[in-house]
Order: sequence, then structure tokens, then C-alpha cells
Amino acid sequence: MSLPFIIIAFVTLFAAAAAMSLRNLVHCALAFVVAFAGLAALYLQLDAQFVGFAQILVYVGAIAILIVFAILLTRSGDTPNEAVLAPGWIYGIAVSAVVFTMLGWAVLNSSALPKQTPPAPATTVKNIGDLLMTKYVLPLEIIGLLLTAAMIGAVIIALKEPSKTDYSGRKT
Amino acid sequence: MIWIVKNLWLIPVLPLFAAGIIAVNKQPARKLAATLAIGSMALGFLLSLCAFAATLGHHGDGVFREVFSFPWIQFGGQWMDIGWVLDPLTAIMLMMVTFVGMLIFIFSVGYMAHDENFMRFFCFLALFAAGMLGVVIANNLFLFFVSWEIVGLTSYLLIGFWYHKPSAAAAAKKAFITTRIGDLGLLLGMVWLYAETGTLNFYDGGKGCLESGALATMLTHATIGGMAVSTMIGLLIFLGAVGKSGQVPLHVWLPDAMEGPTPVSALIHAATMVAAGVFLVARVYPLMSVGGIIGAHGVPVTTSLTVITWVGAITAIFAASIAVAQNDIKRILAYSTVSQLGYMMMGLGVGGVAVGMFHLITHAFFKALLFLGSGSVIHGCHEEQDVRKMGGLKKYMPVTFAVYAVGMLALAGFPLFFSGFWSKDEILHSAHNWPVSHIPFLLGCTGALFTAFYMTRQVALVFFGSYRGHEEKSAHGHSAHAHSHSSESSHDPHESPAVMTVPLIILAGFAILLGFVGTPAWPWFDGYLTGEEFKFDFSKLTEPGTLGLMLASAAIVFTGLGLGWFLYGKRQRKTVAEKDVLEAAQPFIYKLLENKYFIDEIYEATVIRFNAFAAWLCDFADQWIFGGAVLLVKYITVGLAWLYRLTDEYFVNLGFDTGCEALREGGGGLSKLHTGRVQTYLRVIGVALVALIIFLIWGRKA
Amino acid sequence: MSDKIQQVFETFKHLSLVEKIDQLFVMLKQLVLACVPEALQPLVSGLLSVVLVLSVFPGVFAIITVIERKGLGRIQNRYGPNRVGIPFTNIRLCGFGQFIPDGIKSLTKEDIVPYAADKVVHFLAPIVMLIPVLLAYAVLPFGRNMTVADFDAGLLFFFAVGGAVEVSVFMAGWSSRNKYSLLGAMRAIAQMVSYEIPLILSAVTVVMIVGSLKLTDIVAHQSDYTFGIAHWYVFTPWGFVGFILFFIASLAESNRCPFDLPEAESEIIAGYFTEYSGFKFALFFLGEYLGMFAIIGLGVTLFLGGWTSPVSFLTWIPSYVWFLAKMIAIVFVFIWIRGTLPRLRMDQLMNFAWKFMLPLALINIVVAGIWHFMCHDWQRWLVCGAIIFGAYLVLGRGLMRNQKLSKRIYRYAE
Amino acid sequence: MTPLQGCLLVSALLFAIGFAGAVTRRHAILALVGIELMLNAANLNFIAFWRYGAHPEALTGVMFVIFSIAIAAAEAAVGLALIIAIYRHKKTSNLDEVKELKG
Repeated sequence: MSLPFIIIAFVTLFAAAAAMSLRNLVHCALAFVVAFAGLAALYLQLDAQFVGFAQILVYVGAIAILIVFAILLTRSGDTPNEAVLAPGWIYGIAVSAVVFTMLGWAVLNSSALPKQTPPAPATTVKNIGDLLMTKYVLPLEIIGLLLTAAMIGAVIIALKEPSKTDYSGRKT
Repeated sequence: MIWIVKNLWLIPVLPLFAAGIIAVNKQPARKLAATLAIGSMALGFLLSLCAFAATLGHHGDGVFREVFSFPWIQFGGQWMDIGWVLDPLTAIMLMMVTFVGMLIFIFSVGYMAHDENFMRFFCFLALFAAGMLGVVIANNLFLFFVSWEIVGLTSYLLIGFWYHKPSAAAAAKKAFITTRIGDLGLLLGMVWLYAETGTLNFYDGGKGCLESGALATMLTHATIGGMAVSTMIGLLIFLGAVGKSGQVPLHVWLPDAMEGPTPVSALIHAATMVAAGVFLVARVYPLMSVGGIIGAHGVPVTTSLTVITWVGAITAIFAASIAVAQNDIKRILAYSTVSQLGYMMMGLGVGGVAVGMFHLITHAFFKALLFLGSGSVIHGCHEEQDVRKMGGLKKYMPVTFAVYAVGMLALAGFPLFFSGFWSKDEILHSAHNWPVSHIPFLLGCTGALFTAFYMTRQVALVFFGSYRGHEEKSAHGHSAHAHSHSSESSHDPHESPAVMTVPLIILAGFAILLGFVGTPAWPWFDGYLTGEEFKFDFSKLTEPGTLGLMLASAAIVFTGLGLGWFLYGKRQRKTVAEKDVLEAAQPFIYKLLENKYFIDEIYEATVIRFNAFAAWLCDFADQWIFGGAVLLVKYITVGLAWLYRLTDEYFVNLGFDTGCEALREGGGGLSKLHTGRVQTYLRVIGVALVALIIFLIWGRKA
Repeated sequence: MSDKIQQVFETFKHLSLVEKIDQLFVMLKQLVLACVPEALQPLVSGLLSVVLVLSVFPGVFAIITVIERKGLGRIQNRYGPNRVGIPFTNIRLCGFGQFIPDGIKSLTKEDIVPYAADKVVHFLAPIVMLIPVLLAYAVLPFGRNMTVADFDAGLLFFFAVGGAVEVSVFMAGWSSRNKYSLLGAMRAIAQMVSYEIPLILSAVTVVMIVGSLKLTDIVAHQSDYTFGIAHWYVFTPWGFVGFILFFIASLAESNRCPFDLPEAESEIIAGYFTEYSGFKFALFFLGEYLGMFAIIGLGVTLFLGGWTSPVSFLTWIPSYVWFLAKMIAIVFVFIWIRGTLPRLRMDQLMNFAWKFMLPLALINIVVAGIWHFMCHDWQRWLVCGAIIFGAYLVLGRGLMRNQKLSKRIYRYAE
Repeated sequence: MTPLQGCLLVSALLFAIGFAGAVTRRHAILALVGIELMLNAANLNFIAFWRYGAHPEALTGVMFVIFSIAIAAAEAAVGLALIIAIYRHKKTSNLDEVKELKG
């Protein structure tokens, strides 16, 4: 439990909490970016360099942009005047609190966790690449297929339907 | 092969195209329609002249005959050929049909000028000409039959041209149905012929059905009553000719066909179509005459020819006697036509192709002349057809009178100068020499007497005396006078326009001149058709047999003419209602003749009654026997269906319905858990997660 | 302390003069590091590198701005800035002192924040812009042994921090509450996302051949010579195409003409930084140029052999000089293009990215694979060249297919 | 508290925050963001167990996270496309107004 870890963890959690609680959606999205950047830093702290950079590339570079685009396309960029919480939110909070309690209790009291801290494993990108191309080649292919399918699916779902205006100019 | 043989098909196809173009045109294109129809006929006539020229100059070296055939349809393993033949018979008929047709077409332009269906009329006329020319050129019984039926169809269409008149519609139907009876025979004969010989081609370089090989085969096969197959087929084919040419007993349609426009009557029912039957017999003459005993004058005698002779002779006298007592100008001519067709048949039977065909050709011209003349008269008298209401037209219509007189004299057989004399004389001559019986000759002579008599009666009633048409019109025309302001003279008969009279004059010329190609002294026509050598020999005229017969027939004609003039010409009837001279003298016979021997009534009482009974019988069977069967099946089906429904409803569905109901209620209860809000589901998942963790921890401990 | 310094000197003693000049900065850094205690060494090392980067590249930026203005002036047949020299003297320097008053001007200008703007985000946007751009320099090898942080996944790091620029652009555009800003931001993001794909795909070819994401490895692989010519990847068929694609994509990534739609003055004023002024505007300006330098530096590293010299007889010139020279040469080309080419339309821009560059980049990857596995003789030149040429022809025709050269059709904004 | 437990606690808290957000916020996009957070909490767990686990050289956790990130990207793309489509259809992106599936 080093100091950088604690600082980064706090920033991450704070940003996550902000992302879930701010009223303005764009602020939420930006806080979300911070949270993911923090997570990437946590990965770096855990000696997972490749995963950390990939996290930034995917979440900050792609998903965050997607989210802000979605926010603007659904015209919810302004701070809403009505309630932002769903009815019955209190139950949701309660359930999540119970979930956290249970998880935390389990983590703290578990006897299965290893007690000693091993030295940092010497992994290079080359190792990851080799594994991806040998042991995990099938999942890699499937992921490629999945991404293609998701891309096509997303395009089709979000595609503007051809307007059904008939010749008299009435919208149907 | 000469080019005209190859291109003979053009002659019928030209009017066919004309008909097609007229049919697809818009209605008011009158000039186009007339030009097309007449032009196609004129072109056809030119081509016919070429064809005729090709057939000339073959005397002495047999009959000129060229055929052109090609395969048409395949059935089974065999190909049906169609094709055309060019021989003197074809050529002469082509000339006659195209020339007379052309003149009649020209006449029609004037006659139909005021008809609103002018286009349709010319379309049908052209179509008719196409069919008729197809009949003429056909080298194949099949093509012949197809064209024959086209002719029948157009005949129907043209008789019923004024279909809004019920009588015209009925006449059209009558003509169509009656000729169908004959065509049935023709069709049967055709099928039988095909079955026997395997071909329907008339001439096919030795393989045709009219050539020696096939004829010999047919002659050897015997059928019912010991008759040769060829005889049976010949008689069946002759049945077709009987229908088409109006021979007894299928003559009834021809007088009724006068309901059509007069040019139609002239073209179809005098000059060409009815001649098709005669032409058919002439065409299949080898079939008819095969195996016959050659008589004294080189004429074969066979069963079929004997039948033809008798039918022809009976028709000739029968129709001529009816014509005596008719009052409708066209009807008189119609019965005259029937009678003359009888002569032609008789001529074919007793004297061969040349004798019958010669009368056919001459008759075509003078009968066309007479019909068109009568058309002119009718036209001039404001569509009046009753001879009793005419009279004195000589004064009003001099041209028509002149040509009509020529036609009348030709038909009556006025000696030496008119074609009818020569052709009829030849028939009587052959009949006189017929070895089987003398009765046809006597019947023919009587018929000639009647012919001269009724023609004189007609001309006397129509052209001499004073005009009687005003009587009736003035009787009920007062109100019309009040507002129509038509002058008195508009009711007078008037001469027809040149477009009508010029064809008449041309026809009159031919009615006189044509006789000279077939005199005993110069039998060119006979030589042309048979391909035999002949020479000009004036002495033949003065041979005892010939001269005697000529004198006898001249005497008969003069008797008829004199009798007619004595009874009708000298003492003209004064009023329309006045009784006929004959009626006054012999009311019973006159009644019989006026009502056409009650043939129609006999048919009504027998054939048609039987037909109606058969129809009623079929209807009864349909309604009660077959209908009952259907009804029974229906009730059985309904009963079974009712049973099934019962089972379905009270056994199968009951359990199923209950199950479904229970499922539906259960589902409805469960569906209340579905709030439709995702977040609720997520909450439940969270609770489940907690439960899972607790389970895992406890499970571990345990 | 002194023995450590001695040790450093020992290390560099056996180097020749040329090599000593080459390793001058490395030597200096080692010397400074030798003077600080062990615990502080990583921090000081990092600080030294950052200071170097922060001093050199903004300086280059300052000079480049002047060069760009003068160059554009020449291209447009005018003079450009030619008055300002060294302040308080009469030395003119052909106007190369222009950047000093420019800098003073923008730093001292009034900072205006729109009333409706989202203040916090508006304030953060230029900073968020600058930080990733500067971070990107961390992995670039400026010279032999001169890399701030030689990550194992250096290339990935570069692209990852590059992605953060888009967030800052969005922040700037959205927080200004100005429709031109927002439009500019949207255009910029769409363009960047689109062109990032060919950019990365063209870089992937190099990774495939080298087998490493480490930029120093990539440079090392290009440092051999045959017949005196360097083994730069731009001299291979796939490398050539990759370089062209990378070049075009980097033009678009840095919003340079002809891809300067996000900042198209005639359409949307100044794009996402319309509402910025003074110091923040200067930061954006700096960030843009630094980003451009960084991406050019990456291109140089990937395809042009990084700090290596093109011919073997010029290896005596120091490596960092080569790197800067290549970078500035490409910047000159950028300026040249800016002065020459007209601006694209949005649909043309997108069509070009998705219908031409992306397929060509994918084919190029295949070609790189073929190149790698084929036997090493002239045949692979033929095969790879033929495939690329064919692909170029087909794709080019496909792109031009719907372009009807006919009378101009005017389109109206909806 | 070992570093592993620290990581796990951070991960658990992140998960709880994500869950709370996904359950309570009305806006569909934020629900999606919450789900992404939960997914990342799981990823953190994988990395932590890989780092402090028995066989780091097998790289199992890293691989899992890499695939998980890829899937998350796909999921985000499709999810946001769905939200946009729903918005276009119903002119709202509030989750409690989208309840056609109510039983």
C-alpha cells in the first residue's frame, strides 16, 4: 500500500462518485474520463503497462468520445431541471451499500487470499503478443469478429430511418 | 418453279393484311379502308392474271400443275404440310373471285356510303376475300378447311352485319349452324382421308391424296355396305359442299341470308362463297370419280357422282319452283341461286369438272350482276325490297334496267348471245347423255322453264308498268310531310351513282361475252381445264345431237319468257294488295310455293323440336341425376364436418383450453413482476449477488 | 560523489570526438545525476529531461511560427514579417524576432471568459490539451540514448495520450456555449477519430516488421546501411505507402491544411477555440504545434529512421541534429502544403478517410506480411509493389467514381 | 491490509459506486456508464489477482482484461447506438419512461 496507490485510488473513486452523482451529464462524462485515467494509473501501479495504455486508448480515446457524442445526440448536454434520480433510488442506494458491505467483509475476512506480496513479474509486450498469437488466438479471432459485428450492428441501429414522407408532404 | 407459284400466297394474304390494318385503325378512316380493300383486291387480280398466264399454253401436254408445300405443325412423329397449288382450276377461280370481288367492293363504296359501320364492313369483306382466296389456292385439305371456316365466319359476320335487326341476327345464326352441319361431314371426311392415306395434300408429286397411289389404296378398302372407302369419303366431303352451296336439304339458310347488305348477298351468296362448295367437289373430283365406269362420252359414273347428280337436279327444280311465288326481289334471286347451284352440281355429276365449273364462272358474273342490280334498285327505291311495291322503274333507272335485263336474259339462258345459255346448255347436254337415268335431264329442263318464267315475272313487276311505291307512303306519310318538307320527287326512285353503275356495266359485258369461251364449236374452257387438245370447229354446232338440244332448250326458254310476259308484263298489277295471278288461279299450289314447301316449318317441327327435347333431357339429367349426386356428397361432407366439430370442440379443445387458460392466468400473475424498468431488474440482480456471496461464504465454511 | 563523476567520465572516455558530441547531452545528464543523492536520482533525471523538452520544443515552435508566416508570405507573393529583430538593438534578423512580441502580446492580452460558459471546463480545456501533447514527447527518441522514458509499449503510449487530445477539444468546444465552437469541436473530433485509424494501421506495419512497440528498437532496426544508404522503412514498398498514409493522417490529426475544417475561419470563425483569448489561446496554439511536432517526430521515428543519417558518410553529424532536421523538413512540407492546397469539404474528408485510406492501410498490412515472409530478393519488391499499385489504382478509381466533372452545383446549408 | 486487499477494496467500492449509479440515475447513458464502471472494477480485480497471484508469468489476468476491454468497447458502441435509436423513436432517454416491456 504505497502512497501513490492510495492517492490514485482516491482520485479514481472520487471521480467515479462524481461521474455517478453530478447533475450535468457532460460533467459526468468528464469525471468518467478521469476515473478511467485513474484506473489506468492503477494498472500501471500494478505493473500492467500494456493494459494501462490500452485502457487509456480505449476508454479515454474511444468510449469517452462515444459517450459525449451520445450525450449531444440525445440533447442532454444541459443541466436538467427535473429530478435526475429514478423513483425508488433509495432502494438502489441501499442495495449497492449492502453489496459493498458484503464484498468488503468478504475481502477483509477471506482466508483464501495470498498473504505475501510477490515481486513484480517481468512481462514484456512481446510475451503478451506471443500468448495472443498462440494460446489465445481463438479468443482473439472471436473478439475481432465480435468487434466487427458490433460495429455493423451499431451503425445499423443508429442509422437514420429513411423518412416516410409521402408525396402529399404528410409525415406518416 | 415459276415465281408466281412461289408467291401465290400473296393473293390471299394481301386482303388479310388489308383486313388487319382496317381493324386496328380508328373508326372514321373510310377512305383508307376502301382503298386498302379495293387495292388489295386489284393487286390480287393482277397476280391472278399472272397466275393465269402461267397456266396458259399447255394444251395437249396434260394439265399444268405446280405445287408448293412446306411443313407446318408436328403432331406425333408426323409433320402436317400446308401449301398451295397452281393449276387451271385455281387460276380461273382466282381470276373470278378477285375480279368479281373487286367490282363488288367498288359497288359497296357507293352502297354503304351512309352506313356508320363502313370500316367494319370493309374489314369483313377483305377478310372474306382472304378466306375465299385461301380456299382457292389450297393444296391441302387442312388449309382448305381453315380457309373454308374463315369464309363461314365472315359469312356469319356479314349476314348479321345489321345485328340490331332481330331477323338479321337470326339469319346469321341459321346460316352458321346449318353450314356447320355440312362442315361436320367435311371434317369427318378429312379425318378419314388422313387416316387412310396419311396425307391431306391434294397433289404432292405422286404422294398426294388425289393422286393415283392414294386413290388406288382407297378404292381397294371396303367399308359398310360394300362401298369403297373413297366413296364414303367423297360423300362425306360432299356433305360439306351441300352445306356451303345450299343444296337440298341444307338450303334453308341461303334465302334467309339475304338479310345482309346487298353487296354481301352478291359477293357471298351468289358469286363466290356458295360456289366454294361446287369448287370443293371440282377440286376433289378425282376422288369422286375414281373407279367409275367410263360412260359413252368419256364421263365416269360412280356412286358419289350419282348422288351429286341427283341432289343437284332435285335442288335445281325445287328452288326454281319456289322462286316463282316469291315477292322479295332478293329472295327470288336467292332461290334462283340455289337452283343454279343445283345445276352446277348436276353438271359436275354428269359432265365432269369443266361442265360444272363453266356454269359456275358464268353464273358468278351474271348473278353478281343481278344482285348488284337489285341492290341498285333497292337503293334507288329507298330500301324497298318488295317487288309488288315497285314497278315502272325503267323510266327512272335506265342504266340499271339495261344491265338488269342483260343479267336476266343470261340467267334465263337466252340463246346464242348470253353466257347462261351456253353453260346451261352444256349441262343439259351432258345430262341428256348420262347413262344412268334420264330424269335429271327432264328435271333440268323443267327448271330452265321455271327460271325463264320467274325472271320474266320479276323484271316485269319491277321495271314495267307504273310505280306503285307511293301508295303506301302517302297512306301514312301525312305527318311526316308536315315537318320534313321533303318534296314529292324525293320519294321517286332515282338512278344510282356512277360508282355503282360502272361495275354493273362491266359485269354486264362479261355476262354476255363469257359464254363464247365454252361453246361447243370452240370448247376452250373444257380444253383449258382438262388440258386436252381442241380446235375451232364450227361444224360441231350443227351436229344433230347438239343442235337438237340447243333448239329444244331455246324453245323452253322462249316458252318461259312468253308465259311470264303474258301473265305479268302485258297486264300489270295495279295495286300492291292485289292478288298474284297464279294465286288467283291455283291458290293451293301458290301457297305451297310461297311458303317454300313448308321446309322451315318441317324442320321446326322435327329437328328443332327434337333438339329442344334433347336439351330438356340433358337439363333434367343435370338437375336431378348429377345434381342429386352432388347434393348427396354435400350432405355427407356436412355431416362429417359436424361430427368433427363436435369432437374438436368438446373433446380436443376442452383440455387444451383449460390448460391455456391456466397458463394465461399464471403468466398474467408473473407478468406483474415485470415493471418494465431496467433498474428494478438491476436491483434484483444486486440482491441476488448479495445472496450469492452469502451462499459462497457459508458454503466455504461448511 | 567525485568518484561517481569519475565513473561517468570513465564511461565516456573511450568515445571518439564525434561520438562525444553526439552523446553530449547524455553525458551532461549523467554528470548532473552523479551530483545528487541516490534517492532523488529518478526524479531529477525526469525533471532534467522534461526541462530539456520544455525548452527545446517551444523554442522550435517559436521559430517555426515565424518561418511559417514568412514562408506563406513567399508563397503568396508578399514579404511576411520582416521588421522585428533583437529587441533594443538594430539587428533585424530578417524579422525572425517576430515571435517575441507575438508571445508578449498573447501572454498579456485580456482573458475573456463568456458569461454563459462552463467556467471550470472552459478553464481546464487548454491544460488538458497541453498535458497529453507534452506526455507524448516522453517516448520519442530524439537522439542516440536520448529518450525520456523508454517504455516497452512506447508506441501504444503515444497513441493513448494522443487520444486525450480529443477530450480536451470537446471540453473547449462544449464549454464555450457557442455554436461555432461546438461545431468546430465536433468536426475536429470526427476528423481525428477517422484519421486515427489509418494513422495507427500504418504504424502497425512497422510494428509487424520490427516485432516491438518500443520506439528505440524501431530506430535501431533502421540504422544499418547497404551501399551507403540507410535501411529506412520509407525505402520499402509498404513503408513508402505507410509513410504517405501516416503523413496524410498526421496532417489531419494536427488539423493542418487541407484538413483544417475544425478551424476554418471562413466557416466557423476559429473552431473550438473561438471563445479563447490571451494566455489560454496561446496554450491552445502551442498545444497544436507541439502536437504536430510530436506526431511528425513519431513519423520520423517510424519511417525515416529516427535520428539515423540517411547515408553512411554523414554519420558524423550528431543524431539529435538529424532528428530535428528531419522534423523541421517535414514541417516545411506542411507549410508548403498549407500554402498550396485548398480546404476539403466535410464529406470529401470523410470519404477520403474511410473509402481510400482505410482500405489502403489494411492492404498495406497484408503487403507488409508478404514482405516479411517472402524470400529476400528482387521478387518481393515486384510482388509488393504490384499489389500496392493495383490497390491504389482500384481505390483511387473508386473514390473518383462518383465525382462528376461537370457544372458546379451549389449546395445550401440546412 | 495487504496491497491485494487494498486493490480488492477499491474495486469493490468502484463496483458499488457503479452499481448505485446504474440503479439510481434516470438517464440511460449514465446507467451505461455505471455498468462500464462495474466492468472496470472487475478488470481491476483481474489485474490485482494477476499481480499478486501465484502464476503471473501465465498472464491469464492480463489476457482476460484485454479481452474484457475489447468487449467493453463493443458493448459501449452498441449500447450507445441503442440509446440513440430509442431517443430518436421516443424523444427521451430517461429509463423510467422506457417501459414497454411492462408485464
